[in-house]
Amino acid sequence: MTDVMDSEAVPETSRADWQSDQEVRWCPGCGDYSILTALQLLLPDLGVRREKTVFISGIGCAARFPYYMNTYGMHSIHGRAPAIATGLALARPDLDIWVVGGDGDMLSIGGNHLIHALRRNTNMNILLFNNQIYGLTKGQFSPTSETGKVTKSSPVGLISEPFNPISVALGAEASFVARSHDMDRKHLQEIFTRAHAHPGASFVEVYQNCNVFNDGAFAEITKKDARDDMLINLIHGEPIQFGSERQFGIVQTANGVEIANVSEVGIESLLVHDETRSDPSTAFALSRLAKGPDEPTPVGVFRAAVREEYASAMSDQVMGVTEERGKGELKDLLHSLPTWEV
Amino acid sequence: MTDVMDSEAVPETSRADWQSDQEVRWCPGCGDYSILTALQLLLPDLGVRREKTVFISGIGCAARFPYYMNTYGMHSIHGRAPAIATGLALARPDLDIWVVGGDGDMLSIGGNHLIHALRRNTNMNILLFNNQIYGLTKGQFSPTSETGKVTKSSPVGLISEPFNPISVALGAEASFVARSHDMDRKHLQEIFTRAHAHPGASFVEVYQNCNVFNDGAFAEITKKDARDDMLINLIHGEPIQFGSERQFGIVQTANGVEIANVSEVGIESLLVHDETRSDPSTAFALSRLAKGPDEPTPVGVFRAAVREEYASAMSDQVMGVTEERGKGELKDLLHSLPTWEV
Amino acid sequence: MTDLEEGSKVEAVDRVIIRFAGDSGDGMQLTGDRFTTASAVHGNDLATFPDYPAEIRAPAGSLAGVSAFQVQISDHDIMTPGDAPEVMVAMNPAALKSDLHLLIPGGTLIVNQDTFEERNLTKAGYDYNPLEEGEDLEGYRTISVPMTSLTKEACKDLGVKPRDAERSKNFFALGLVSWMYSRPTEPTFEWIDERFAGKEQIISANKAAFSAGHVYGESAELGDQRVVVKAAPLASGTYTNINGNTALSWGLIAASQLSDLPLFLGSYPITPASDILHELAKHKAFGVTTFQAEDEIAAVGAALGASYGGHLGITTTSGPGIALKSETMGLAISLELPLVVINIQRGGPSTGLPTKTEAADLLMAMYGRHGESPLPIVAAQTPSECFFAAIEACRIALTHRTPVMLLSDGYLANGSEPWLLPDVDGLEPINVEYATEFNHIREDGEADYWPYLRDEKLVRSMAIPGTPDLMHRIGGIEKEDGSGNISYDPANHSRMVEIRAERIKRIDVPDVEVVGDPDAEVLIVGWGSTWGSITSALGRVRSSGHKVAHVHLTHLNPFPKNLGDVLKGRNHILVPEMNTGQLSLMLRAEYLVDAKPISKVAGQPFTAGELEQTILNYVEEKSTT
Amino acid sequence: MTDLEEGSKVEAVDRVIIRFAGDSGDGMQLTGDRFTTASAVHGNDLATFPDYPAEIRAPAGSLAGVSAFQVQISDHDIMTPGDAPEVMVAMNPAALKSDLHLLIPGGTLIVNQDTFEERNLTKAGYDYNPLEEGEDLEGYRTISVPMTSLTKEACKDLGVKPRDAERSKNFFALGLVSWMYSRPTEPTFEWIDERFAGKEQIISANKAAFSAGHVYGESAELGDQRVVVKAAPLASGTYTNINGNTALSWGLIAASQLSDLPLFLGSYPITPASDILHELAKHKAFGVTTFQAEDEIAAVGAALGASYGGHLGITTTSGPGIALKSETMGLAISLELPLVVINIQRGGPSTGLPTKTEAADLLMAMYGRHGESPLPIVAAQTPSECFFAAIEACRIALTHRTPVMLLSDGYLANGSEPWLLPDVDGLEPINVEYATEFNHIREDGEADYWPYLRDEKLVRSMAIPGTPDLMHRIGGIEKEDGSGNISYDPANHSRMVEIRAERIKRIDVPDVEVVGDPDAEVLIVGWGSTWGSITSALGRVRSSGHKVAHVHLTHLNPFPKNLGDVLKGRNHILVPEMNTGQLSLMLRAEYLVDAKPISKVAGQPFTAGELEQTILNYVEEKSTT
Ligand SMILES: Cc1ncc(C[n+]2csc(CCOP(=O)(O)OP(=O)(O)O)c2C)c(N)n1
Ligand SMILES: Cc1ncc(C[n+]2csc(CCOP(=O)(O)OP(=O)(O)O)c2C)c(N)n1
Ligand code: SF4
Ligand code: SF4
Ligand SMILES: [Mg+2]
Ligand SMILES: [Mg+2]
Repeated sequence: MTDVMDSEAVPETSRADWQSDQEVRWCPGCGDYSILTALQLLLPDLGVRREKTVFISGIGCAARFPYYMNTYGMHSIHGRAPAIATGLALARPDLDIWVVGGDGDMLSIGGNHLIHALRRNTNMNILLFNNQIYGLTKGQFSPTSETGKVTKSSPVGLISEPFNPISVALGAEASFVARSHDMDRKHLQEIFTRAHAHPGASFVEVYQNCNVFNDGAFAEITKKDARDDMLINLIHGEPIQFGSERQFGIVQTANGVEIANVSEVGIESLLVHDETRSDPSTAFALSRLAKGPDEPTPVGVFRAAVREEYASAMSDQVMGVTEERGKGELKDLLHSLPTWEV
Repeated sequence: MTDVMDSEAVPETSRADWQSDQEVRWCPGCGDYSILTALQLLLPDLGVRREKTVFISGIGCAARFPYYMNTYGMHSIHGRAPAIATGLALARPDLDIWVVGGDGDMLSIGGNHLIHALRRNTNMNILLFNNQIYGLTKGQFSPTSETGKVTKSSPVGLISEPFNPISVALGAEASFVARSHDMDRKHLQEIFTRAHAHPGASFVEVYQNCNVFNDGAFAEITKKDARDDMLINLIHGEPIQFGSERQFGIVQTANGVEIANVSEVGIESLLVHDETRSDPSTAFALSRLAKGPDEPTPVGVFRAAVREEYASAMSDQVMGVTEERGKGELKDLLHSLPTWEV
Repeated sequence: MTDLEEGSKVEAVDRVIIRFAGDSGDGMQLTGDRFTTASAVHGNDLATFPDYPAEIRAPAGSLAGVSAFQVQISDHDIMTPGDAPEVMVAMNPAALKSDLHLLIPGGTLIVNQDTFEERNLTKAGYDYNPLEEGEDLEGYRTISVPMTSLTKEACKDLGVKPRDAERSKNFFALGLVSWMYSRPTEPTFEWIDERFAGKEQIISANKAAFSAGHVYGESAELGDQRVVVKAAPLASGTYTNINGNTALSWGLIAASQLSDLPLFLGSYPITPASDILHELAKHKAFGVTTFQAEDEIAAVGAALGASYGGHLGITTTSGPGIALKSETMGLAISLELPLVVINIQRGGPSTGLPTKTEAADLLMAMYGRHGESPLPIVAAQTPSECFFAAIEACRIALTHRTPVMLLSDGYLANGSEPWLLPDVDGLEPINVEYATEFNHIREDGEADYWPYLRDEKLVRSMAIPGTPDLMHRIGGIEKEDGSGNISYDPANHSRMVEIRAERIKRIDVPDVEVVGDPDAEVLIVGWGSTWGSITSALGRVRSSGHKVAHVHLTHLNPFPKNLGDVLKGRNHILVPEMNTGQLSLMLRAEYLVDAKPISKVAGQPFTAGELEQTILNYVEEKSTT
Repeated sequence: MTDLEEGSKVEAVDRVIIRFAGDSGDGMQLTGDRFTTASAVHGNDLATFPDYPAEIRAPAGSLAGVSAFQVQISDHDIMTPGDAPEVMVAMNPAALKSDLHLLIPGGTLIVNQDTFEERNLTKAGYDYNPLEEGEDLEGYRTISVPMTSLTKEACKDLGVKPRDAERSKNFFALGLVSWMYSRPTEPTFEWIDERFAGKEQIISANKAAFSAGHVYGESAELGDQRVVVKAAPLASGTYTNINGNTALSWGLIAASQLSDLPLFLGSYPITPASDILHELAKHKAFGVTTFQAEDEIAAVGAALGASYGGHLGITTTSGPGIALKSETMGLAISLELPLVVINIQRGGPSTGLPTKTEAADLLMAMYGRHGESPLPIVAAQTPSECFFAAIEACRIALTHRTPVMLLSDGYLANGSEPWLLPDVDGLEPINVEYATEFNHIREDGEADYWPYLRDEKLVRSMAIPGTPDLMHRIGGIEKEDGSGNISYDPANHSRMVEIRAERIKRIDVPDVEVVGDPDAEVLIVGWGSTWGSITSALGRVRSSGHKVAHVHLTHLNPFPKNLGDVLKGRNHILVPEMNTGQLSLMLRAEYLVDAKPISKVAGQPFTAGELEQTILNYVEEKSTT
């Protein structure tokens, strides 16, 4: 797909250029709005073309996202967005593909496509809006809902333990794994920028408030005055520290990683964050720090490691064979088995 | 399901009692035979009843397993065994349920059911026979096939990186995770015994040779004279050491874990294996030691942590509500909304 | 009933259709529901039709956000929520814009006048105020009421914040309509107390708003609007007002009790089926296990696993979920295990119209699996009949060891009607027998268990795990009849295909009954939720002097044995369906009769009126040509 | 051709059916294949039928492990691999036991006598040696040859280990049969050189074994067995011997070239479809991308994603995979995107008979999705015609922007026949046009792009991602015709349902041709792979003096326009199908004709003989009653 326009400068755009003419239909106060705004405000700065940008989603409140973007978009079926995006990415390595879905869409029905997309490392930015509930179907528990939760489908309290989406992604070989939340536009934009820049599959978990069916699920860690103490900002190359006085830090133990008082352990014994480690073990350990969004929780980029991107490797193979053998000729193909004349 | 027989002593059985009358139809030399034998020889010692034992499988060579066991069994459809087993386990907590399948069955088409079964921690023993290939469909790559592999469906070499089944399981919150291989009956039996004893979902990866389509995939680590140097036996409570002279050991680093010379680092700095850690991070780090079965590879129990078992928690809930409210009466139910008389 | 007597100018009507329309946030479903219950308790026959959007809460005031609830109440037996409303409550401009066209000419329109200000008008796409300009309201009796301000006013001394008070405006509307139809006040007050228990402010605000509405009716000289719909002469007994999904859930619990098997539901949420999951999850005291699976495939898989273990395995979903379950249904057919698959149909294809009704999954139910894989199909016909349809589906599944498809739809699921509660002791038990003994002698003389030995109905023997000695293996590969061992033998496969077809044919299904004018030239054949509309329509067609016969199918596979005879030789068979002709196709193929579909695929049920018209047109055209 | 002349006692026959049967490890498929190619190159017409078990390699010597290959070669045009073999090679007792009943009375049986020792006999279930005792072989001409020892003997000076030498015994059999049928030696030697390149020992062993078999024929005075089947008077041109899956794969590549769109295959392995994935994976030089997905849902999803991006998106599978893909097919129908879904049918239901043939997925193709979701169906009729069927399916998908179902089956997939290679320059291009410009003017006068504006065939406009300015969103919720925006409007939904039906009806499909005796009372209607057997059978029925007409359907939806006329008024319509009557059902429903199925659901194709008999019986009964 060569495109004359590719050589031309990317036209300047504003937020409005990225807004479609469709009325946004989320509940007033839904966290989805802030994520949409963050992205629409960011895209003009990413140096990308609207016509080269595609949003693919499954079904759910979050999955309505593509309708609101003035780009190409497909609102597909529940759970299948990563699979459809994979085909598109393989066919069209020239496109910028974003996959958006909820915790039910991506981790319940779509869990398998998600982990395989991450394993293959096909170029796409996967945004999982985690509100720990099924929004669109009006309030059943999801695979990220906390144990004990009372919902329409768990009236006596949920029994099972939730997935930790970051752990799932890392267990599935994801090369880029990050977390942000809907209350901090700047942080969202930083993470989206990084996800977009990463070659391969980028996975971003966004804590998103569903004010109708699960209001305040993340308030303890995302409300302004709690953030210093409850959000652990992962910064590449720096010792991992948090707290209003940066009084807490992360140290490694035989069990994984743990919170310590900096004054007790000394800053030099803190774990220095390195996103690029080829071994995902430490990133995984960091993902286990918080059992849920009521404990100090790491946000930022857990992992950004270099792995071969699948779509380009695939097209390299196609081109490699073509170069080696020459462009296929249908006539030769038909004569490639033993033939005889009559 | 109360059963008079439960109170009676479990009758003594021999291997033959566990063998069905069906002819075993694997290729001569297939690793599946040794796993079958190991289990049939072991079961008489587990103190279980044949009629309380159920094998559920999907489709694939491995999935033929149930036919050969003189127990209850279902050979279901591709990828779905963990889902079917979950329903059976919830309905019948009195049964001993084993799920058997191949790497394609459980990690490709069935990946989602597997990770959710592990997350929920429903009581069943999941045996994944990993031969890194699709056997029954005659030799396509699987999600555990190594990068570069030439197969019928990757004639120019496989592009993607494989899953590490142990990492996937740990990322999915599995409470019991272990690995063994088809060349060591005793080890297999130890691991099966442990998996069986574990309350909750036990996940066992068994390296299994497919001598027709992927012969020798594990030979470098499983052949008798290589084992000392290539298999790292995880033993609870002991420093992790291997090598014919036990000259190598595992140490923790900021990246995860690493192999070191015991003489260089000293035995006291070796990581002491603890299966029971509630944090799966160190088990995960151990799963990353070997990129594939051509490097020193840990075998044994990576993790055996206590988590609530799903089926019993579910039936507790049912019984709890019943106790609280009294056994439901249909008539009362029909009168539970506002009624009026005519 | 005291309210009733005091009024003097009260006119009695035989029925009325009322539609409450407002923003998703306005609580119209609650209002409608409450009015329905009050009418039910009053003794009316009634039928309801909630009509709401796919969004949880689209932007306030937008057309997409309009949520409506229609109810017909009557003093006689009725089958539908009525065609066009005679009274409509429009809580905002969007509701007026989207639903006004439904109101009959001359109908009464009650609007919340406070909401007709610029922002809301614009959102609804008006560039003028229809209450003041334009011709929109011509021909209707419009009652403009400042509901918001009157509600605030009523609440002002209660210490409720004005924004919260505003939320009670639907109770104002309810109060007003309740006054108009002489509904008693107390039941609603009691209900408010119960529903909002612990939230004193809300209780008092809602009551104040309700009373204000009631008073408004009295004082605003709306006396000429006041009518009464007398109680319907229904059979005597205890009634409850029930919707289809609740009735269906209760039917499943009843089947579990009747068969003495624990109920296991494997499900994955989907509109409009989710409420069955919610309802069953509440009833653990009946030994019910509800399992919300990771997806539909796991849901049906788990239900099948539970069935295999001797439970009553059920799975509930809607169209997209059926697609995903079809491979496992095929397995259940091959295994010959009981399983009830419930499809609450909605508008398709694909995601389609998730909150709207349709009945276009019949052919998928019949043919939507690979290979020759027949299964029985049962369809519910009214909200309350969902109870019996559920029992019937479970009965067939359990006694014939087969997956059964039970079809309902969005209209039945959410629509409600008064239900004369059945005597539970009169329900027929479901006898399920599992094998406990050897049933076969091997060549070597040893006793043995064969899972595919059959009875005269071709139902196979079934031993559940845990049964001593009867260990055996089953699977989805073709198996030898009798032993159940894997078999690639051509003749065996051929026989098994025949057996699987024949064993479904041998299921006993009640004969159809021809109602109306049995010998009429024109026969209407219906199935599913169209029963109500068809019955109403035919009543009118017949009272206008035409003869028509009517049969309704509750069993779509196998067909009732007498159906062929009923159809034979009829030249005029019409089949109203909420699809493009699926039952017609089945009838044509099976009986070679020229069954003609009357199709409606608009996300809405048939109205009796449109059916009446179509049938009348047909009857008249037929007689002129 | 030199071999031919030297022989003198060579008798000429017009055709012969040979069956090679042995253990899965014996290489029977290879042997059969090789013999086929030699015959093809010799100029015979032919047809093959590989018949192998579901296990990779069941226990050596067991009945379950028998693998067979049947081929008919002839000096005239034939359509099937023949009914009953006249010559059978049985490499071990199990092969004899399982396949002997197929051999015609008086047929020639060639057995590898070395394998008839106790262990193998027991495994095959013999408690005696049929070569020496019993009556099993009565009525056949049995040639017992110690193939294993003769092969070892022939290899003994080659330095090959005896166990390895033994593996060449199939080449001994091939050599013997090649001698019997006067097949040239050189092509086989060349092929051995190529196939086993680099493995010198194997090459020399195989050649030695082949020669030993050849020589055995000469020296063992089997002269009277030697026959020749002359070249068939086929149309002149270049031929290749091809099976259905290969032809289908090549057809897909051709469609990609003809449409100038890159081919994208999303697939998940499954018997008997996997070989298409394997074949296409080899042809990257044609710009082909093959993606083995994690499951069938992802496979079809990826193909749809690629289609959306402007590629030719294809997905291949068999029955169980179709079940899983049906939700995504529904999405493709709603999105109106091109997609080719290929179903290589096998025995069902459920896992069924994975390596056996059946054609019981037609109704699933028609109706196996929720909601009203029609799609076109194309069916292949012979192995080589799979090439054209693939092009046709792609043409419809691309030019009508719709998912298309292409039906083949296990019999076509693995069976082969000589194929007169078409002139590739004569293939018609497939014109696909994507939108590049605005196509609509908004109310405010601005130009705009509407993805659901349609042409006269109701095909919608399609702009692919990357096209400047035409950004738009599509989805599976019901959409407004024209703009494509989400719409819950009842009238719009109704219209969209109609459009989706009508746009499939408007697809141009070639008229059916009535062959045989067009005016005959009895009409045979066929579809799919039954074409060969039907044609052969009808040839015989007609030559026995009866009149029959025949039409064959390659398009099952929409039906050819003239089909109704062809069927009208016929009282005797018979439909041979490898199912219980699926096309019959469609014809009955559509045309109200009394089409009667002739069913075979045994995992095996119809033989011409059984069809001939059934039709003769019918014809004769009809005339007597
Ligand atoms: C195959 C299928 N199953 C179920 C549904 C119903 N459904 C729609 S969205 C949804 C889950 C919504 O939860 P989530 O993905 O977390 O998104 P949210 O609404 O919370 O943003 C479900 C179960 C469907 N549309 N399709
Ligand atoms: C739905 C479905 N898709 C595909 C198949 C075909 N199939 C059967 S087994 C198998 C994979 C076998 O590989 P694995 O699970 O690794 O088992 P193995 O044979 O190697 O033991 C596949 C793709 C099927 N039977 N059903
Ligand atoms: S239901 Fe929750 S997630 Fe969905 S739009 Fe409303 S607030 Fe947002
Ligand atoms: S194909 Fe491989 S895995 Fe399957 S039975 Fe043969 S050796 Fe075993
Ligand atoms: Mg959610
Ligand atoms: Mg495998």
